[in-house]
Amino acid sequence: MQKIGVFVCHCGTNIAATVDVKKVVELVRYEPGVVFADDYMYMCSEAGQEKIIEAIKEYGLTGLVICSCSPRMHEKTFRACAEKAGLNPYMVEVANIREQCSWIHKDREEATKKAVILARAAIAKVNLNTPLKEGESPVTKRALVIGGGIAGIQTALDIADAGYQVDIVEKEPSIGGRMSQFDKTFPTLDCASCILTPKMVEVNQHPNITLYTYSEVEKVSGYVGNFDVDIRKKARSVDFDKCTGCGECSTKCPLGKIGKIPSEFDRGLKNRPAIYMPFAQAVPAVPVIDRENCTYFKTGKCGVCAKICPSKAVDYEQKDEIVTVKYGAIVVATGFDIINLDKFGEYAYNESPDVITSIELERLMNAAGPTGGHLERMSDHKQPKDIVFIQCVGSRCDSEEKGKPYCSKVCCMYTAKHAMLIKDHWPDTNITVFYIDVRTPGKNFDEFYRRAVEQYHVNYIKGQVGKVKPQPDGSLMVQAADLLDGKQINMKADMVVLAAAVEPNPGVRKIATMLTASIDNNNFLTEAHAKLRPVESPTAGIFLSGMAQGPKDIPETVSQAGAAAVKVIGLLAKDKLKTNPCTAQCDTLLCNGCSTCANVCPYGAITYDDVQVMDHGLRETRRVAQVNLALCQGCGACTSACPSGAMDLQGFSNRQITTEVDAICR
Amino acid sequence: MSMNEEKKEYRPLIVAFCCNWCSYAGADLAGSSRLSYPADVKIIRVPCSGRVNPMFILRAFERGADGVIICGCHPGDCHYSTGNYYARRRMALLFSMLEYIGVENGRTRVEWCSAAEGAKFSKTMNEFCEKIQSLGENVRLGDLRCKN
Amino acid sequence: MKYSYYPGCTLKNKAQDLDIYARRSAEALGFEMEEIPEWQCCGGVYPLGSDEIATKLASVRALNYAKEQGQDLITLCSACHHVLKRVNDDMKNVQDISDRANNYMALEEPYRGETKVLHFLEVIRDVIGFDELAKKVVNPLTDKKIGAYYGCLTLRPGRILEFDDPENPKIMEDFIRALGATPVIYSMRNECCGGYASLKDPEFTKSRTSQIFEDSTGFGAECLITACPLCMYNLNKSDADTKVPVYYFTELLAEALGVKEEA
Amino acid sequence: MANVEKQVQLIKDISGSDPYKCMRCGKCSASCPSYNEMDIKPHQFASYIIRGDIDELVESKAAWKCLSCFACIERCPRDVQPGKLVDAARQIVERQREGDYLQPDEIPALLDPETPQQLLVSAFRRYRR
Repeated sequence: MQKIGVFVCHCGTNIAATVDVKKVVELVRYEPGVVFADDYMYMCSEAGQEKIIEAIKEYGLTGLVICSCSPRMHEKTFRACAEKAGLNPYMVEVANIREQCSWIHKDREEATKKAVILARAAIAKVNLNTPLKEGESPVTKRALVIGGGIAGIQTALDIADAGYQVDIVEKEPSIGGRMSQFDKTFPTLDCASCILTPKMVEVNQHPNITLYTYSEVEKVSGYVGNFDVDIRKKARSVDFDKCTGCGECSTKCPLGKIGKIPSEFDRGLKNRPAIYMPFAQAVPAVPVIDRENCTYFKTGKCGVCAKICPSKAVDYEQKDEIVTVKYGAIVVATGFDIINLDKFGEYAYNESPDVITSIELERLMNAAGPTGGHLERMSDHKQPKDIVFIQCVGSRCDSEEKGKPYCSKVCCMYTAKHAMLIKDHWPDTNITVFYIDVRTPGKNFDEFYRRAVEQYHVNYIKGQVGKVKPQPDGSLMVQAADLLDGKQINMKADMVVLAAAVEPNPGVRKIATMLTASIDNNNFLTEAHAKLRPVESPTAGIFLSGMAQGPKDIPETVSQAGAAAVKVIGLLAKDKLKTNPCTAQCDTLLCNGCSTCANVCPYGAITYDDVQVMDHGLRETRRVAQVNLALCQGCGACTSACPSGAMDLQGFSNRQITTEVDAICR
Repeated sequence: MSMNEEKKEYRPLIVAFCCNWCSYAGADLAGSSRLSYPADVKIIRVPCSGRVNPMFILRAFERGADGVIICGCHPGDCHYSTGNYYARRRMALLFSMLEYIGVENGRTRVEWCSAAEGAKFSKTMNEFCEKIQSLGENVRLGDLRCKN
Repeated sequence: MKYSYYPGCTLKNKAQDLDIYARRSAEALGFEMEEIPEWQCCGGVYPLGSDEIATKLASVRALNYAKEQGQDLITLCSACHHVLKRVNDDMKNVQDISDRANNYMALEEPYRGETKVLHFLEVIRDVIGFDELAKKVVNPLTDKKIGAYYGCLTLRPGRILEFDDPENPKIMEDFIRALGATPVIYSMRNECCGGYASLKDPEFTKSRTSQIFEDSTGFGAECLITACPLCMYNLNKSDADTKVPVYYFTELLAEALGVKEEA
Repeated sequence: MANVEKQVQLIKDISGSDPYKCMRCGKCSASCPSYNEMDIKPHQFASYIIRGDIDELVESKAAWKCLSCFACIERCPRDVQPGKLVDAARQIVERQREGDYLQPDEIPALLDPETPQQLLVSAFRRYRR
């Protein structure tokens, strides 16, 4: 039996004005387990707490009930107070007789009656409380960043600068991601590679950063502070230590001249050899052999690259390698791509080489791109005179089969950027932008768009384009409606640029599954709280950076990357993690291993184990649920889902809640 | 206290399960905004609406409660991501079974209430009390041995 | 291979060519088309209203007949093809329409969209194959540059008709290739000819068909093929400078297979 | 007012599409072959229905100028299907009033020897009850 002390607070007159405090004390004094009851003006004050400590010592109290304000206000205070007196802090319950009683009721008798009932419920609960202890788990002081674009690079640099070890896993042969493909960045129009390349080099040279390029995460196990990750280092077919990055192999590769392999980096606007670096500033500057296309790997003949390599770095025998590394935290920065445009046949993207996506336009305008920065049509290599931009291609679609329901967020701004850059270089180009809405929230963003209209005379027309019709003379006819002027338009164009919707990198669903990180219908990773925990996944120890979490531009990505890094640093700075003691617990004698609880657990905290149990004198092996206390957040979803009643939640056990119900309904 | 009181007008007994993160905080806000609702409502704090085991509700009715309301975070706002979705589905099923055995649908309710919706909390409780008041005493599931 | 065949009103009258050449070609290609007895007109336009039941029953009857024969249902006219496929989709997927139509019909066994509706071209593509067709061609139409005119009813809505990609179809182009000719791809090929507006507003239809001829001949088309009697009529009525002959696709098929002059 | 609400509901029921989904992107108007013939344009159908200006819509030329070519239905990114909305408006006229667009006695003058049956049945279905 517990020895319970009940303390009723007046809260000045906040409680005492409506609740007869003395009467409450009198009535709860004879509740089962209560050995002491008293009231005081301000329970939370120094003197009030002193009173509690004295009573604990004098009466040997094993449980406390404080009738006062909301536990959200002072539960912590009273728990600390109990701990000071040597009592387990989880032996304290608070009956909320202010917010939920005295403040909302006027009738003194009614309020007093309710206060007594609330106190009784708390007393009944404390009778069943057990001392709980916060668990501890160690922290591996190394972070993993999945994805080597600007989001991953920034996160890794920030963590590494704080003195922690970081590994980046990037599936492409080089880091740099989407940003390395861009020409200039809005709204300041600085050159993308001028600001990105130094960061890429810094990553490569940072003593705290290890790069795994051309590598993929294969398997993840463990939990916050203690992840075990298998990384597959795909065979590069080039010896990292020997290669000097001279590029001789790429120049001599016979396939480079035949030109049948479209360059992924140049979005298929140019071809590449089978042994290649994606782009000149690639980090690391070590080529890979694309084994699917390489003649040597297909037929066993050729071998030119191995013969001419001055440092004998080409190694056809190289195999995939799997390394297992321990991490304390994982950041997902897997980025985005644009959607496939096959479903938008009306825009003739597959029919005409002069209908291109915005990202292809970035390559066409880039000095290091396939045309050396000279804007030309892919069909006849002539400079386009009339250019039409179509916004929202696949964004803001209602039907799943056609596109994405969300706004891609970056298109309005980059289209204004493209329009101005083209006008800067070739002022007599006519540019028309067909838009549904122009969305430019952000610092200096709307000014940027207005500049396109006012200074560069870019023609903005409200109305989505219906069809792009390739014409016999090689031009394109754009059929649209000007909704504000109420006219259907047929406009001739030499080039049409589509602002295709962004979508999370297709591989992210597989990664999210490995991490048990939640992901939404659009394959964006879900944050722990949309407003208050925007860079954390609900799964402890997993953090989000960049487009993987939602559409965002470079400045936003960089700020989120920094925020994710801070969260990681905050985690790695701890030697041990304190875990919430109000966790689920499985009664192995009742569990039948049905997996219902594991299916509802949002944290992947439940695993199954075969254990030996003694049941009625029989020893048998059973598959039973086990709760990983470091992962469990104490939501209790498993407890109500469990069909056999094996799962229970400490601090809010089935018996505790039932006894509260009983006390209220007495 | 109750024994020697004269028989007054019927007051219902209502149990409210509130999740710690949204609706319990909403109830606190109703309190600090002094938005009153009948004292018939007694709140039990649970970590999440997904923690509410159907057994708790049956127990409440058995012990003489006239109405039970479960409050959770709005869809998409659950502190634990998905608990309220499970609660919604579980309760829909439970309530239809309760109705089948004669506990009217009006006696049970699931409501979403955020930490900022003190007014909504108070309004909901007022409505719910009125509803239970009109339905009268719950005689269907109550265990007569529990009555005094 | 035997199919139930739904010819439709026009093929019995003004578009007999479309029908006759199809029958001869089918024989040459080795499949049989059994005309459904007592078929009723599909109505030409699919009734869009979700509460329109009576106007859908004629199609349901034909569909159910094919089901009872255990045969797929073949059509030629693009309007019939459109209406039959959409009614069939309603019977399969729209509970309300399906239930009410079945109430009217009072069939022994309710019809729930079991029949597979195929356009003649789909049979060639999916059952026979364009490779096989090419092998059976005896008079290849070499050097002919032909524009396929799809119109609207064969293609849209693509999700229900599943005939081909509604914006960039290629079934008729593949067909033209199989006959030994060169397809001409032009963007007006899936734009409306003006349809039934020609009855009250022939000038409007003429402006539409002019655009179609201008675009197709601009890309070098020497003639057009179509599967739709109404498109045929509207295109023939055109007084465009760029007008070229228009044929039913079955006529060219019969010619290539060497069965045009039979019987 | 009650009558307007009823008509709005009727249009929603007949068409099976939801005018509130429309985001006024105008892709329908951009695609419509009859755009220039119409007084109310395809991208405006939804707002007429939402506002309850049903009379204006059913009395407009738009209802009769739609060719049922389904270009707007195929391309609508929001699944509003303007073609279905205007067809529902047309149905209302045809069902409730003497609103037929085509009278039997005017037909003989419109025919020529080549007129296909398909044209007549289609026109009958679209222009008459």
